[in-house]
Order: sequence, then C-alpha cells, then structure tokens
Amino acid sequence: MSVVAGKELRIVGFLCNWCSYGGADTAGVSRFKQPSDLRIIRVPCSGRVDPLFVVKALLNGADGVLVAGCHPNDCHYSEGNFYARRRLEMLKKFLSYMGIDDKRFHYTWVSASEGARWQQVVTDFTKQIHALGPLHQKEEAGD
Amino acid sequence: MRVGVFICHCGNNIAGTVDVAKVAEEARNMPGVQFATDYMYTCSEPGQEEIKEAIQREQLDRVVVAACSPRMHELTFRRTVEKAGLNRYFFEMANIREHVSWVGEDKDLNTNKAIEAVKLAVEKVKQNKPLFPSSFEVNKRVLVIGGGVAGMQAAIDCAEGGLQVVMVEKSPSIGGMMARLDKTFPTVDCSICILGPKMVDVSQHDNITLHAYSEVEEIKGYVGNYQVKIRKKATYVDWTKCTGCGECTEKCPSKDAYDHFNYGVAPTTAITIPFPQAIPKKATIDPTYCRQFVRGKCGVCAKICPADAIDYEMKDEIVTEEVGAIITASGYGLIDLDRLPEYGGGRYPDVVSGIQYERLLNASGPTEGHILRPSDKEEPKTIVFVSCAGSRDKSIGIPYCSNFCCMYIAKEAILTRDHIPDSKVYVFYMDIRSPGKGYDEFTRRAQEEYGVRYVRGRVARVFPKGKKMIVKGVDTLLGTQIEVEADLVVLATAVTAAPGAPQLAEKLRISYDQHAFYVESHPKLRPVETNTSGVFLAGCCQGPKDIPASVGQGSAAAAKVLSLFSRDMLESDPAVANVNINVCVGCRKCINTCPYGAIEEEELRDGRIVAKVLETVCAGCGVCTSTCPCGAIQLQHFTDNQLLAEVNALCLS
Amino acid sequence: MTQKKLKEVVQKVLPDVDMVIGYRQGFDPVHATPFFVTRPEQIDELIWNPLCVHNLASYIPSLTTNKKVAVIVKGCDSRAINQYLQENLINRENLVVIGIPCSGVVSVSKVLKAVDHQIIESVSCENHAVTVKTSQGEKKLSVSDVSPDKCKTCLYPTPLVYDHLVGDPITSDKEPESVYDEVRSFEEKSLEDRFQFWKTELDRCIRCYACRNACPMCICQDRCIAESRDPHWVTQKTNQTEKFMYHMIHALHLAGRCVECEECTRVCPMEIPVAKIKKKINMEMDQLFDYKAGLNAEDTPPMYTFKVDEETIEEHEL
Amino acid sequence: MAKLGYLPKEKLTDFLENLKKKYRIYVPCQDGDAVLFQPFDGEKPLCLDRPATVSPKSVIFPQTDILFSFDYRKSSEDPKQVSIELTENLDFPETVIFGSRPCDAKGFLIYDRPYTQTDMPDIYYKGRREKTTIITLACNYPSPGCFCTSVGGDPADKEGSDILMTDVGTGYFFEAVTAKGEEIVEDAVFEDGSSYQEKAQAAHKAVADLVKKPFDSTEGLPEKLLSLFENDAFWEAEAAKCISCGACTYLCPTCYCFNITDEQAGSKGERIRSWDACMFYHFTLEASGHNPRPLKQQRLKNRVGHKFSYYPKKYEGAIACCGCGRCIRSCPVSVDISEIVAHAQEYKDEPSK
Repeated sequence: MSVVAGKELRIVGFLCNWCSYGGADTAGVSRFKQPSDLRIIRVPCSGRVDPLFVVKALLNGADGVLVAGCHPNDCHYSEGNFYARRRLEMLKKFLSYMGIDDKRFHYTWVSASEGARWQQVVTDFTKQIHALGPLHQKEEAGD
Repeated sequence: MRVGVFICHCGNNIAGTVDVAKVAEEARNMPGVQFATDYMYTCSEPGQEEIKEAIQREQLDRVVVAACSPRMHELTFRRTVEKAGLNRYFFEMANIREHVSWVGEDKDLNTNKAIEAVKLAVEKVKQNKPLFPSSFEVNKRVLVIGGGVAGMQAAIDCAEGGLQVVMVEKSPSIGGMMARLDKTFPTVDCSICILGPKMVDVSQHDNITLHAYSEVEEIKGYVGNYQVKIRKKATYVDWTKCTGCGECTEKCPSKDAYDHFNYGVAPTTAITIPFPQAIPKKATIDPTYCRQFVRGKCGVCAKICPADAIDYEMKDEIVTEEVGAIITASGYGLIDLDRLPEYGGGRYPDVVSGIQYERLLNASGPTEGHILRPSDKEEPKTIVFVSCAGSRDKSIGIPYCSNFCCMYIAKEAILTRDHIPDSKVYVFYMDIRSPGKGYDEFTRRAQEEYGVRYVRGRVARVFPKGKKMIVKGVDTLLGTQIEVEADLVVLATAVTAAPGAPQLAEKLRISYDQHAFYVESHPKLRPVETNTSGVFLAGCCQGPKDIPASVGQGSAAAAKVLSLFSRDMLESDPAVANVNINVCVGCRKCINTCPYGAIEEEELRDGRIVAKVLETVCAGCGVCTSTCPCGAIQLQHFTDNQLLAEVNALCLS
Repeated sequence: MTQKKLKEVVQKVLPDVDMVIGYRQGFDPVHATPFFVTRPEQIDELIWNPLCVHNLASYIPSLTTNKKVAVIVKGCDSRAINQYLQENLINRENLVVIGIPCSGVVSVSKVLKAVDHQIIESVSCENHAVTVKTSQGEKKLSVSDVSPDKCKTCLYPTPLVYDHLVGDPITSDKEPESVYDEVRSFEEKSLEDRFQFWKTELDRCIRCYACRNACPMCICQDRCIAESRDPHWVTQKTNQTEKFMYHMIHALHLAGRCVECEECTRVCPMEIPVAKIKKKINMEMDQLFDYKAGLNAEDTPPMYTFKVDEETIEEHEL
Repeated sequence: MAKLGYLPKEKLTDFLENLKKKYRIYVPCQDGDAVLFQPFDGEKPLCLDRPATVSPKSVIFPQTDILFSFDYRKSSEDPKQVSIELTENLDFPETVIFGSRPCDAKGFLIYDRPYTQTDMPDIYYKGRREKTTIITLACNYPSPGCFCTSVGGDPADKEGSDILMTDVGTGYFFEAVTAKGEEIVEDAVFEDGSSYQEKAQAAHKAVADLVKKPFDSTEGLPEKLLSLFENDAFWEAEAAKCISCGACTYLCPTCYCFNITDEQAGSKGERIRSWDACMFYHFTLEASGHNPRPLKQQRLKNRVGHKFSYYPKKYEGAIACCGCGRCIRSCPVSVDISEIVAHAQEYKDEPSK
C-alpha cells in the first residue's frame, strides 16, 4: 500500500513543529482543500532537517521533497532556520548536478498563521511534481 | 513489539471523509501492531479509558492515536498512556484531521493518506525510546527588566509573593512612560499621583533591589539558574551621597542639554534630576553636554554640592546577579517626528508629538502646565490632533495599530478644552478605536460635552503660513476638502519597539517579530510566556497596549514566575540532545552551532575530547544533530533513525 | 637541489619533533610513498619530485594531540592545515609545517596510461618532465601532460601556511575563474546525461572508502555514518542507490570544507572522478558565501554560521 | 595427456560466442580507466593486456549477496497470527570466468578450504563454485607489485584453473587442466595446439624470472609473525602510513571475510551477506561499543598475520596470499605487504630508536 496509482505521486514533507506544521493545521481548520499526495514528517525545527534526509528520500522512492520552517527571524529556536536556509540552499544548487532535478526539492517558510499560504505551497508544489512525473525507477538490491 | 492503534472518528470530522474502519483494518496488518480499533471520540473520558484498558488487556508497549493534530492533544494522550503504566514517549500521534479529512475531498485518497499517516506513526513509535525527565534546583530570585508600570507591577507582585526581585531600569528613574503622562484615560486621574505610590513601593520593598541607570550586559544559564551581568552606567554622581536636593541643577551653567524625560520639549541642564517624583531622586550628569567633560573645565556642581557627591572620574560598573527567572517589561518607543515630514514633523517647532504634549500639559513639565506653543511660547487657540501618525501606514513599514492613541488624543483634547476654554480643537482620525471599559463613552464625551471636532479623514499636508500651521485634509464623511489654520499640531506618533529591543531579545534568546516586538509562546493561550523557558513578557515590549493591559500582564508574568517557583526542583524536558561518546570525534561543530550554548567540551579519562550536552539548557531544536557528521549527538525523540524510519515507511516498500 | 635543501631543513627540525612526515621511493619507480622519519639516518631516504602526490596533512589530526609532528606540504596540501585550524582539529603548537612551493605533480594513473601499463623500470624527473623507461623503451613526458586536474587550475602553488619554506615562492599563472570551468562544462550536459554519467562512474564503486580515508577533512573516519547502524543511513548493499547515497554523504559533509587536494580522486582504485562531485559544491560555496576552504585559519566554514540577511540567497518561487 | 588447443586471436570472439550459448561468461573489460570482470556481451572490447583491477572473486562471492528474503505474514482471519515466509535462490547458472590470471585462480583455492572443505560448507559459495569454469591466461610479463613466485605461485601456474591459456603471439595456446576444461577445449574452433607447447613453456620460464622476489621462502614465516604479535613498535612503524581503507582487501583474490545484515522495510526484508574488511574499525566493533582492534596497526597486523600465519597454521602451511600485487598497486599510499613480510623475516630483536 503506497501512493494511489495514477492519481498520486510520492511527496514527502518535513515541517517544523512550531510554524509550518501549525500552518498546515491552520489550513486544515480553515478547510483549505489541498492535493492529497503530500505526507508530512514532523520535526522540531527546520534546522533539524539534515539535507541528507532529502537525498535519502529522493534516492529511495520519493518523487518530490518539501521542507518548510518558520520565517527567518521567527524561528522558535531563534537560529535554527538560518542554518537550514544555508544547508538547503546548498542542496538545492547541488542536486541537479548529480542528475536529480532540483525542481523535485523545494524549501520555504510558512508561519503557523499562514493557512492560505500553506494551501498555495502544497498545491503548487504538487502540481510541479506531477508536471515532472515519477522519478527514475530505482534498481533492485544486490550487486 | 506490541503496538496499539486507535483511530478517532472525531464525530464526523474525520469519519465524514475517511473510512476509519478500513484504516483500523489496515493498521491491524501492519508489522508490530497488536491491536487496532476505531472510536467515536478518542479524546473523551471513555475514549481514554478504552486506551488504558487495551494497554492492560493486550499488554501493549506502544500506542498510536490517529486523530487531530498533536499540537492539540499529544499531551492529553501522553498522560493517558502514562496513567496506564507506559512511558509517555512510547506514544505517537497521526494527524488525520487537520492534515487529511479537513483538506481532502476524495474519500479513497483520504483513507489511503490516513492509512499511511498511521503507518508512519507506527514505524516511528517502534523506534521510540523511554525518556525520563531529570530534575534540578531553582534559584528563586527574579530579574525584572524595565521599571515602567508593567515592570513595577510584576516586581511588586513577585516581592509580595516572597521572592527576591532584581529590577534593572536603563534611565535614571523608574516610572517609564506612565510617569510622563499628565492624566490617564478614561478617568482623567493624575498619572503620577496614582503611579507615585507604586514607585515608592518598589524603592522601599525589602525584597526588591533596584539598579537604575543600568542595562543588561549578558545573560548566561537557563531556567532556574541564570547569571546576569548588569552594567551600572556612570552617573558621575555618587548616589550613596546625593540627597537629591537639586542645587546642582539650578547652578549648572550648561543649560542646553537634551531633556530625555520631557522628550526635548525644552532644553535642560547637563546635570539633572528627571522629575520631582523621580525614584531614585538622584542627580545624573550627561557628559555629552557637561562642560567639565566637553571643555575639560567647569566643576560648578562639584563646588556647590553640599553632599560632595560629584565624581567626574566615575566609571561604568558591572555587577552580576543570579536569578531563576526573568520578566522583561522593556517597554516601547515612538517614531521620530522626522519620519513624518508630510505632517511637518521635525521641520516646524509647532508640530509636536502626543507625548511632548503630555509634558506641555503637565504641571511639573517645562511650561508648568500652561499650554504654550514651542515657537513663540504663546497660548495656541486652534489645536489639531492627527491620529495614526505613522500607525497603520504600510508605506513607512508600520502596518499595525498603535492601540492607545485614539484614547489619549481624546484625553488630550478634553484637557486642552479644560486648559483653554476658548480653544478650537480638531481631531483628524481614520477610525475611532475605543473598545475598553468606559472608553467609547469617553471619546463621545470629548465630542459631545467638550465640543472637540472629530474629522474622519487623513491629513494630506501640514505647512506653515505666517504664524499659523495650515492643516490640509479631507473630510471623508462630508466628502469635502478641509483646511484648518492651526496654532499647534499634535501628532499621535506611532508606537515602535523600544530602541535596542532586538539586542536585548538576543541576550534573552527569545524571538521577535519583524517590528522587533517580542513574540509570545501562543498569541491566545500563552500571552506572557516566551519560547525560552524562564523568560516572561509584560507590557509593550510584546506589542502596543494601554496601562491596564500592561499592569495585567505584569501581574500575569509575576503569577507565572510564582507558580514556576512554587516547586523547589524543576523537571527538564528529556527530549534533548544526547551524545554517544563512543562515536563522538570531538570536532566541536555542534558546540559552534548550538543556538543555546548548551554544548560543552568534555575530556574523557583517555584524553579524548567529546561533546557534552547541558540538558537543562538544551531546548531540543536538533541543529546539533543535523550538524554532527558522524551522528554522535542525537536529539532524543527525533533521532536520525527515528526520522529515517519515517522516511523509509514512505519511500521504501 | 630542493630535495637537498629539504633534507637540511629536516636535519634542523627532527631533533625537536617526534617525527617528520615526508616522502620516499615506493615499491616501484613511479610510486612515491609517505615516509615517517623518526631517526636521523632515515633522512637520506627522503625524496622530493613530481611523484610526491600524497597530501600528507591528512595524517596530522590523529597525531598532534600527543605527539610533536613536522609535515611536508605542497600549496594544495597546506589548505588542509588552515582548515584544521579553522575547525580547531589540530594543535598548532605540536605542528611544524615544512612548505615546498610546487610546480605541479604527476598523476600516476595518467603516467601508467601513457606507457600502456607497461611495467616501469625507471623514472627520472628533471625540470617539469618525467622520463619513464619500460621494456618498450624510454618515453619523455611533460609533467603538465600527465598532471592531475588540480594542477591544471592550481591557484596556490606556494603553501599558504608554513614554518619553513623550502625553495622560492611560486605565483600561480592560472585564472581564478578557470578553477570551475570543469563544473560549468559538465553542467551544459542534459540532466539525463549527468545522471547517466554518475550512474556509470559510481557503478564501479566498491565502497572501499579509500576516498573517505584519504580525505584530509573526513574527520569521522572510523565513525563514518556510511558504515554505522545507528544512525542507519546506508545499507551494505552495493546497488546504485546506496552508492549514490554514500557519495552524497561524503560530498555534503565536505560542503564548505573541501580543500580541493583531490586525494579522493587520486586514491580511488576504480578510477572514479570523486572530486568532481565536490568541485560543484565548492563552486556554490564560493558564489553563495564568497568562501574557499582552507585559505586562512580565521574563517568560519559557511555551513556552521549564518547571516540574518543572506544577500545571496533568494526565496525560491514555485 | 592433457588436451591441448590453439586459438588464433581473430577467432577469440567466435569462441566466446559459442561458449555464451552454454555459459554465463565473465571477461575482463575496460570500464573507465579500470579493468573489471563483466558479463561478455560481444560488444565491449576485452582487456587482456594487464590483470583486472579487481579480482574475479565477485563472480563466485558477490560483494553483496542476498542470502534469502523474508516476509512476515499476518493471517487474514486473525492478524495476531504471524508467519514468516522465506525464499532463497540457490540455482546458479553455469558460468565461465575467462581471462583471469593464475593468481586469481589460486585465490579460489584459498577460499575453498574454509568455504567448501569443511563439515559445514557454505551453500552459496559452493553452489556457484561448482558451476564455474575458470579459463586462466598465463602472464606474459609481470605487473607492478606482483610477487607470485615468492608465495609458491608462478605466472603460468595451472593450479586452480580448468584451462590455462598462453599468448603465443598470433594466438592463444590452450591447455586443459581439468575435465571441465577439456570439455571446452573440445570446441570446434580450436586447432590442435601441441605444436605450440614448447613456445608456451619457454614464455612461462622467461616471465617467471622477471617476477620480483621480495623474500625467498615462506619457511618459518608463520612462527616469525607470531613472535612479533606483541611487538607494537614493529606494527606501528609498518602501519604508520596506512589509512585503513578497504582497497587492499576488496581487490584481494583471497580475502574472504564478510558481514551479514538484515534490511527490512515494512513486513518484507532481506538477509544480506556483504564483503567486509579487517582494515575497517567496524570489523571487530562489538555490540557493547568495545573494540578489540581500535588501532590501524592492530588491523594491519591481522591482515598480514591472517595471510601468512594464522591461515597457514590452520591449513597445512598454505599461505593465504597469491602474490597478485593488487593491494600494493592500488593502495592509496603504497603499503607493500611483501615488504612488510620481508621486514618481519629480517627482524632482529634490537631495541628500535
């Protein structure tokens, strides 16, 4: 059981607990409809998101990865998203060099109150991933 | 592993667009799941009972609840499993309401999404480890930053509650903005008359230590145990000797010093006592004006001081105070008149700010309470008040409402009519915001009893014409242009964050918004807490608010501190970073990146250097974990393997 | 003569240190090998020539904690020392740096290719050329023809940090911009071609971790997450996914730290151009944060700091 | 009288094409700048002029071998009833390794002792081994670092091969060593090879003399190394430059150590056997966190010791090194095992420094 064939692609989201996860909650409370592809992994802070998680997901089956955190200056931990910004930007610039389309990875800032913005981000990113289609088939285990 | 999964219908909120029975059925087939069921309201009393019973009956060792957002009920259910004898961290929540049923229409897709959300939570909970809080002692002293009305209230309440209080005030006297006000709305009480007694309480309370003319230099430590370095700025007057007699201020030859207390309505002397009721009532020298400093010779005050208190050699002094909690009531600022050129701000002496006007009204102000316009010291007959001078104005980056201007303009207008019965008073306003007890009645009185002319519309320009100031604007109600020949224009200048607010926030390690107002933990439910435990907010540092609101917050912050200190030991959140010393290579990267300085070097017996986490300081952001190249430092409850389990649950298989 | 001067310096230095790390002749005429001099009688074995390819700085971190060490470095190698100092991974008090301005080394695998892998009987190096004798006869190769890529764009032929400098400083005649030409031309390939390129190259990887262990900045070494179960980032499978994952780990962990000594490429037994991966990130670090690793000891690696306002980072639109 | 054959070089491809009908064939091909044993596809050109970068051991002992896959099944009527389903694949195809060198072939003999000649043979190794035919190419000149003659080998050693072929200029001289080999030399493409035998033997002799001899015999070596076991100074000096990567062991034809890990996703998973290397810290890392071999010199000592002391002591003096020289050629820092052995032999107990 995984994505619903034909209808969904595999999109993984890493959301910081304080802002973006809250923003997604706000979107829910306001009943802002969104595409169903995204699966959300909750992290304390975008600064917790090691770029390797994104790579791991993309290499192992995700068609797209989204990372969202507090707006700069609004980090619950005051600095976490500043580190995240540098690391994720570095990854963003690096991915396509290895042959993985950087459009499959997006990072952005969504506050707990920005339900509408969250709806927009999810909708647009999902559209973008569907436009790209599924990521290359990965080989089976072994040598 | 024996995981129990509970799928909540949340009435129809979830069950309406998710096939909960199917989710439960799929959950039953997940590896490690021993028991799965669906329930109408899992958070209800019987719902929680159901969980407890299942834990006993099925000998569950992990629990997953698929329901609303964990931000809603995670704590509720953690308590539930704990009551049933499980460690509270053997619990995970799958958010299938806010993130699924409420945002998707297609029931099949929702159901599948919910199933995956559960799968995710199951894989995570299987990786969870039991965590146990450790406890540590609390230093039951509290630091209050700012001696305005909010800070004083907080200090007094804490002191009355038996706590030792350290108050730091950056200006020479406590009292803050309220001490500058002539009267207060809506009662038109004499401001200093009601504030004075509080100031005296602060100065005389055995439990309160006051550091006036001082600033916070550095803050180290964590909730329960802060070390605070305080810079006592040089006053060049030995306050232990100064009696506040004021002779120096009369004799001081440099009489063109800027008067900070009176917002420069009139110049003052280089050595001053800010106002008659000042506390402490001591003199301070402003070296930027004092001739002894500027020209290197004068010494008048030193000669005449009967107490021999003058000390030109005085240096700043750093004192260290140890406290267990901090209340910051560091107040607000006002935008410079110069930023309002269209209103003639900063260009024409007869365009003043609301706070300057308070001083013109005030009996102990430079004009002894006679309203005289700055330019020619004549009594103005036509006075125009402009509200929202800067406020609610995106163009200068202040989109917000300054909260209390509508009210003090009404008050100042009324007082003007009292002082000068034959005066004409206009108020240009966008909206009248008077949503307080007796507030709307007050603004109505201004219009109906005192004949203040309220014009709904913005002022376009203010420019001089002879001795007059021409105020051009529109009356949007009549839809006509309006032009008033005024003698004096009063601008309700926008409230800003206090100067230096960001720097202080960084010392306190609390966050601030784009306008540098401090951010509370929750805008509705945790208004005086910050995200840094042990640091609380009171008054306008959090946003513009009037006196009762500030006082209320002062008391609220005090109550928070008192309840924090009601225990001798504090429990630290165990979901903090943890170092595996077998793996740590001592590269110090975590130490350099930790936003809290919560990581130290530790030398092992074999001489190896490894990282060591100060559990009580660590806030659990996990920056260290994503920085550590070898995965030696792991944020508990969000370890690499726990997050990888979630990634794999979604990507592999 | 440089070699002679070098020996004199080592003579001077040796009494005050536990060891001097240099080079001596290896198992065959074309291989030099790292040489740990602890006794005066060993000094004569020291060599200096374009075969001295290894970055000896890599040995320092594990040693300077409890030993006093002198190390011989070329310009490129010396950046590692600055980087160590930035990250405070070595004890400078216990380190003596003997710098040698370098006019370029050879790539042994290029030499072997040039002589079709014939067994080499002798090699002689004089002014920017190596003469290689095999059973098939002699072949004179100009160093620049068989030099590794790093030399072709070398900006720092003279060590950036040293206590003793052997020989006169050399200034680079290379275009600073040219350093990343390789990256730019590779980026002209299509996405698919780029992926195929790495797929075929990395397919040869046997995960022997030579690239990692030879890397001066791979300070985790034995504790590398490519082998651990906790955290469990990579399995022991040798399929494409895991090989990509491993090399991504290596590259990302070097972001803003790679000193471009290209040891990773040199040591790869499977001849994978591993350094080409890092080069791209180095370029980004340079463009985003105006930062090149190992240029001076005072910098902070860009991934371990931040600016509240990052002029060079724009929000990405969808 | 062994079967002899001659194959003109231009016929080589035809021969392999024929062979391909019956066997899965691995041939040395140039891949990038490396030479690897890869399935023969008729297109990729062969590379026979130098030994392959990696030994052909992966044909019989893959770097990653999925021993079996498992699936935890929950019964549909009662999910609390869980059963495990195991599936393993033991039917291995008939395989030919073509163009390996005598040292490579020898490597498998060293594998055989622990993997097949025991009361508990390894079914995966044994299975593939029995299905594999090895066609070896005698070396016509030595390669950098190789020293087979010092460990009882020879550039034209037949031992371990099913066929030994020799480059005799215009073509290859084939000599069947085993019945398996004869079957192949039966192939019609072959001409009678007897006339080339002398030429081949002459070539063999010539090369053998060119191979370097870092040490003359392995006589008493196992004991000598044991006597150095406690000599930390010796091993620290020998290992000083080692960066403890796995290049040597992974390229080695005789290194046979492995690791076993389970990889599970959801209810399904696999048990994987993968190469391991005694040069790695993790090789001896214990669950407790304790590691009996934390230092690289301890690990290098094990590698040398295993090949030249422990293994021979266990298996009638057989040295577990075939002298192919790969570990020397491909070592990032040119650690030379033959030199270490020589040092050990020469070692006299004089206090160092």
